[in-house]
Amino acid sequence: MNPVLEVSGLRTHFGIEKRVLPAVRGVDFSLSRGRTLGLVGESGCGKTVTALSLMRLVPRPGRIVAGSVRLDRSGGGPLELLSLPESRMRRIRGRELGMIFQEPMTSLNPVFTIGEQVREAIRVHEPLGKKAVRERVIGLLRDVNLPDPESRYFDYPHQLSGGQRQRVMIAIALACNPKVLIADEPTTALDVTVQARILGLISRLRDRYEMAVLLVTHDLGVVAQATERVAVMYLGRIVEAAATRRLFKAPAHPYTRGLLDSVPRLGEEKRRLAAVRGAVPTLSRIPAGCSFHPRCPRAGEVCRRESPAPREVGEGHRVECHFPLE
Amino acid sequence: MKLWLILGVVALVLLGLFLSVPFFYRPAGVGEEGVMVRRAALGAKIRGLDPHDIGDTTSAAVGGQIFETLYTYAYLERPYRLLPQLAEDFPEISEDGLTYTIPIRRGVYFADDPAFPGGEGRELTADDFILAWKRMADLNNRSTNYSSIFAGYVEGLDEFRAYTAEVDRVDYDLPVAGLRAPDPHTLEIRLVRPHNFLLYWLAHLPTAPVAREALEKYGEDLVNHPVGTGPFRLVGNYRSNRFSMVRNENFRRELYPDRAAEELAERGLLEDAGREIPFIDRIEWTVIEEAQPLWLAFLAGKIDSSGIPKDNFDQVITTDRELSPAMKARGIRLIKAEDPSIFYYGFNMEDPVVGENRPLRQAMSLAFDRETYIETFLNGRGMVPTGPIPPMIPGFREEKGNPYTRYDLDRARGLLEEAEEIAGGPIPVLRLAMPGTDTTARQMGEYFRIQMSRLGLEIEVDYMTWPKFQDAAKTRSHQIFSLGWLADYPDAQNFLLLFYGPHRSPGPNSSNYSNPEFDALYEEAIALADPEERIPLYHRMEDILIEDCPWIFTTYRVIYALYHDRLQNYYPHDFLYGTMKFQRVRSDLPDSL
Amino acid sequence: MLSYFIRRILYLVPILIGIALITFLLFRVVGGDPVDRVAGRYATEEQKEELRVQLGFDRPLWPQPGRLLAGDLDGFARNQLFGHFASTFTFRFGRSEQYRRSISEMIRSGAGPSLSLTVPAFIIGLFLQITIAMLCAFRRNSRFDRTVVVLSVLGISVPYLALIIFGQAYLAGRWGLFPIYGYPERFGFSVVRYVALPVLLGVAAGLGAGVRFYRTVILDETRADYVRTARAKGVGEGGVMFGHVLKNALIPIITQVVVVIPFLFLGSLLLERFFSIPGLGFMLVDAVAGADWPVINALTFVGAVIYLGALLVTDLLYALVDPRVTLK
Amino acid sequence: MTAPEKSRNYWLSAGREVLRRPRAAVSLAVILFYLAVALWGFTGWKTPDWETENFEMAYRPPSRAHPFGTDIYGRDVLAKTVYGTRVAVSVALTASVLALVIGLVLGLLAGYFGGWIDDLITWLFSTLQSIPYILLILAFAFVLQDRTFTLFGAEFRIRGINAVSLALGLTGWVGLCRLIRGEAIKHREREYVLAARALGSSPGRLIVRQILPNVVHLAVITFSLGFVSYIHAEVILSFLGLGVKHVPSWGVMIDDAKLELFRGVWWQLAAATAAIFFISLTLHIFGDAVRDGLDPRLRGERR
Repeated sequence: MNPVLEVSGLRTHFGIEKRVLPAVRGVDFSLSRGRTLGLVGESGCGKTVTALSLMRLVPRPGRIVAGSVRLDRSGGGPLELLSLPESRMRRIRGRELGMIFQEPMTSLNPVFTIGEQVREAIRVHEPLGKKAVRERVIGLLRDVNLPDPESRYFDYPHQLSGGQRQRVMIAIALACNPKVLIADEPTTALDVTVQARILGLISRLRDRYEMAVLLVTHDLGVVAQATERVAVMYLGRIVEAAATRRLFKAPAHPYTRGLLDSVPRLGEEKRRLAAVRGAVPTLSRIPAGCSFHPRCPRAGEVCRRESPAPREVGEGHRVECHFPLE
Repeated sequence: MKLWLILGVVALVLLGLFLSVPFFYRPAGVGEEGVMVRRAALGAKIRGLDPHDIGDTTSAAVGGQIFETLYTYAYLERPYRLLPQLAEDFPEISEDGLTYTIPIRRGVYFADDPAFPGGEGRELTADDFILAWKRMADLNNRSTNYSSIFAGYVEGLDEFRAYTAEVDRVDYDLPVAGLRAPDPHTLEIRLVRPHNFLLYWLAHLPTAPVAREALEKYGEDLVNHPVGTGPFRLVGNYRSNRFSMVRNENFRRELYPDRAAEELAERGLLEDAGREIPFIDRIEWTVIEEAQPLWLAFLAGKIDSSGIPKDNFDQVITTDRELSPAMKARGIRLIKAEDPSIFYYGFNMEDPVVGENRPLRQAMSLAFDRETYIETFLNGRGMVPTGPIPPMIPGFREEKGNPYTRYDLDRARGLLEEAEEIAGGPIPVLRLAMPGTDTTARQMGEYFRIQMSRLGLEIEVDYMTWPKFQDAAKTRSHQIFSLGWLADYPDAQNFLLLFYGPHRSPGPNSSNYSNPEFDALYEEAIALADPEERIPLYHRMEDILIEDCPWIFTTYRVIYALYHDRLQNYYPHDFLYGTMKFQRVRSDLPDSL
Repeated sequence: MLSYFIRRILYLVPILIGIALITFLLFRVVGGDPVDRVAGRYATEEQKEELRVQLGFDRPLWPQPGRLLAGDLDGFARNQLFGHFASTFTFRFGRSEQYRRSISEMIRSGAGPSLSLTVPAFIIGLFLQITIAMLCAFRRNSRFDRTVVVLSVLGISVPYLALIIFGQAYLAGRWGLFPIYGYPERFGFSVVRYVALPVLLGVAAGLGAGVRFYRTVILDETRADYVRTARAKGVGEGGVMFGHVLKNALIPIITQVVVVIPFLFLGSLLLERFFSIPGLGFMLVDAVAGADWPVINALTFVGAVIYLGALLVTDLLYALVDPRVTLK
Repeated sequence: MTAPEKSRNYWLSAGREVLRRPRAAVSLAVILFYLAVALWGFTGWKTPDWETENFEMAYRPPSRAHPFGTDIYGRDVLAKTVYGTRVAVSVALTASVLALVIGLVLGLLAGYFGGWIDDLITWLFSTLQSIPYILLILAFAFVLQDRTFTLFGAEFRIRGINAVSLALGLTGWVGLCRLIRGEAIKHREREYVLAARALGSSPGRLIVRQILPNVVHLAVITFSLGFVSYIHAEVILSFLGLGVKHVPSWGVMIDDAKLELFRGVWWQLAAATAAIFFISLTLHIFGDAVRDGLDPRLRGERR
């Protein structure tokens, strides 16, 4: 299957005055049509920066310093997004790549109506008549299951609930039928019941619009429910990537193991909760060697000196560890 | 977004408009074709144009073009001479000097005003004077002029004044025994005691007549609606910073004088002799309170005449006190004239420290460096004074000299030792009150402090607003204060009255000087009808004051007036304000610049 | 909506009382007996007493609770505080001590010239400040932005008075580009000529502070999440700044603008003084120099009332700009 | 339970954060220089002599003997500028401290206690705030100038410099008070305060130990910006004749320049303008740095 989006060697740094904080340190993955890739990790591991890097929306003082993001085009060869001029990149955003953000409460502009905001997403890319746009907006709002879309059209964001707002955000992201949907923690700020419904909606729309989805989350439950593949990030690198089932069944990286262990499960009340000891180091003090070694129960001498090379431990199962779990 | 666009367009249009001003702005103003416009500037706001209340020179400069008095001064003659104006002739004075019968000129009309039936000004009558003077006496009007002009002289007027304090509504029809009009063109004034200066006062602007119709129409607002008999009348609101006057169509036929002092005749001031006045069609007044803008406006030819700000003096006047060639080339002319004025630091003679210590006052007078003062603040436009009688006033003694107005620090120190003996110890810190809080007042106060510190005296200067200063004078709470006095009329009595005991605060004697010998001489002098006979008495009084030092006399001012040569028949007059009717603006001469 | 405004106005009542109380404390209690000033130099004690009665200064300063207890309502009401309230709230400020002119009339005649100076200065200033601030936010951290930031800090640090003195002496005086002073007798196009230099100086003086303030406001706004959303839609920088950011930034902008409104009416003390523009600022300076207490008192109260009025207008504007605000 | 009090470490690191910027360090140095000059003026030890006049030397342009030239009495303009520093700093300092104390105390009281105390204080500052600032200062300065008060049997005379400081201080506290009140209300409901209250701390102790440290940074920022505005206000009041008169101040010097400039005497204006310009500039830069340093959210975000 041809990947729609291929990311390799992506590096994004934050430079504050003379210090450089490497938030993303060489990330490779690819997204395929009709599939969802989950990107998990603790907060601060670089998931969101990775997602924003794909859109080239990294806020200052962040900067993409290396790597490539190739977007597959139906006709012609793949398009290298990172070297596009800003004006062309703008035409990619929203049309080819849609994005949903974590905070539905603040991600909508409070002073415009829902309708205006969805409409704008269409009108920046497609010169359509007023009426046609309107019909499409209402269609989109119906697609995301927003009740009573005709009247909601004229509502302001503050008149909607959190779940409804996230639906509107999805409608905006899908407005131009993008190939790739990047969802950055789309359900974190929502109630559990709403979460499930939004995730279901994303899956259904993915199938209907034949999109590739990148689902960024810290919640393994969400990953298990909504993805086919998972990539685990730690300190700006993907330390392990595998099909979701395989990863949950047989994690190879001690960090993944720790993450999985920390999820409480029914009937296993004796399991230790804080499975990963210690805290995530700050970006300004990334340990030498394997960056996980200070927290790793299996760390040996080599881990302190050398950073591990990626290795395959099974079909489509890649891990960066000197001593992977069996 | 749309709003933003509108704002942007408006802002840019305005900005463009303002930025383009330098391109269409022509500094020199040009008058309209065939209309003779006099452009005059005022250095201060007009306090008000209700005749009885005119006390400041600014209001007088404007009011003088609108209002007229019974008598006036010959414009071009020096020494100054009185002439009848609204009066047909000089008064007939009874033997005892108590009854004045004044014939009122016929054919004098008030300027047109909506107050009159049909809007047309009516003829002036004797009653208009009586009304005006009753208003001056009315306490509710709080006139500052009454006490110096009429108080204690006119039969029944003081009683009328007392009556106005009693009632809510003053009835101006109430008769006053001393003010009668036997017929519309005769005014009779009866005095309780002889008043040898009455004619001068009747040439003083506050005694101008008031039309009853105007009073009835405007009431308290009369102050904003000056209705007079003079050569010009106001159009628009004089409270704004620019306003104009136009020729009063009702003005009687009057001719340009044919007599002048020799020096003035030489300046060509008699060229228009015998021609009908006024020449000017319109006067445009501008109020510019800051000295610099006023000066720049004059240089730019936007106003016709001006003084010289001290900070520009060197730019205009050469070291030999003549106009610089550059200024002459611009068509600017200079008039230098002595001025009947005296500037001084007064002592409050009731103050225990300075009042009872003559050597102290003498020492301070000696320690004040007048030459430097005149140089620093007046660019040399002043004379070291002799005493209270200034130049231009009969009795002025140029050669007399004053032993205490020389700068002599050694002698001053000697006197200070004497003074400390009298005081029984060192002199405490002295307080100087300056009337004003502006830059110049501050610099002058500072100067006094510096001078006295050289003598070894410490001075604390209080800068106060004019009203506050007056309050302090009235309550006799000053210790030392700075003031000046400009003559109201050409008689030394106008200066010496400032030292007369009964005139102490709240009267005009702000020093509260009281000396029985002086008072006796004063009373003797003012009772003399012949001005010449008074002069020896004045000199004796002046000698007393020189020795007693109730004031530190600092300077007699010398006027340096500039004008553009298109302005003609212009010459300053010390007592006469309504001089614009004589002036003329030549349009064939280009604006300077 | 209506009930909202009624409530807002009722809320203003204690503040209005507070203002009248402050002017009373300042000008009557601390300031002392005005009769000495009003009566003039030659008034006798009796006349002053007369005047004191006439103007109500013979009454006690404060209400006497004893009278109220004794049931003497009239006596309770007869005091200077209540008198001051009565004349202040009915805008009867009396006459100027300096000019004996009705103060209400003076204020009415001064408002026009003041507005003709301040309104253009305000409009131009606001437009330039916000536009420059937008450009800065648009290209933040660029050389342009850094230059503007530095220049605006430099601009704020120049004393206003020095700027005016310099502008008048050189732009008008030495180089003759503008009239040096003055104001036409009647309102007309020639006003432009006379207010040009003062307006430009006023704009120049306010530019630094304004740009700095609005730049911060707009930068804060550009960090908001909805901006990221808009960018993710593919909206260009221009659309983001003018379409999204500006409309949201209007709320802090309005707050800032309203603070300025009273000054539009009150004019500019220094500019009016230097350029001889007969507005309210000029009037105030003149009143201070002439110790004209009633005028200062009146301007203080009128200024405060205009400010409060402007606050009401702000609420209205908020509701117009921000859909989250409803006037209930 | 311990309060999340800003520890010494916090202040140290904030200070280090601020001073790490060369701009801020230089600014601080300049500000300290001004303070030192002012302080030097108070000691009177070998201060430049501004009082000796020399009428022969009036209005001399800058020269070696008089780097900033001389004034109308031939006095050294540099010495006047130095003396002016003392006046400016003492006016601004007195006014700032007065405003700070009033604003802090009233703001904390209103915020902490709420109820009628809050109502009263809110009413007071709302009232003062609704009078346009310049009018308020003017009215206070006008009424206070040259006034004598009898307090506890002693007579106090308010003149020139004191009237200005007092007027500025009495009107300048409003903004800070409002700010502090808002913060205090927020902190009042925080767990650590509630806990301390549950442990029986007295309100006074609570305010001083728990709430005050959390609002001090606001006071610091207001202080540095207020300082600048008071220096500028002094100039304007001097121009209006309500300011300092007996001694040189920058405002008086600029006021003098109003007339002098036209005779080409620019140095007094230049000296005073430069003096104001640099203190004002450095206070602004330093104030910004302090705000950035004390507000970690903003660290590194700009510039």
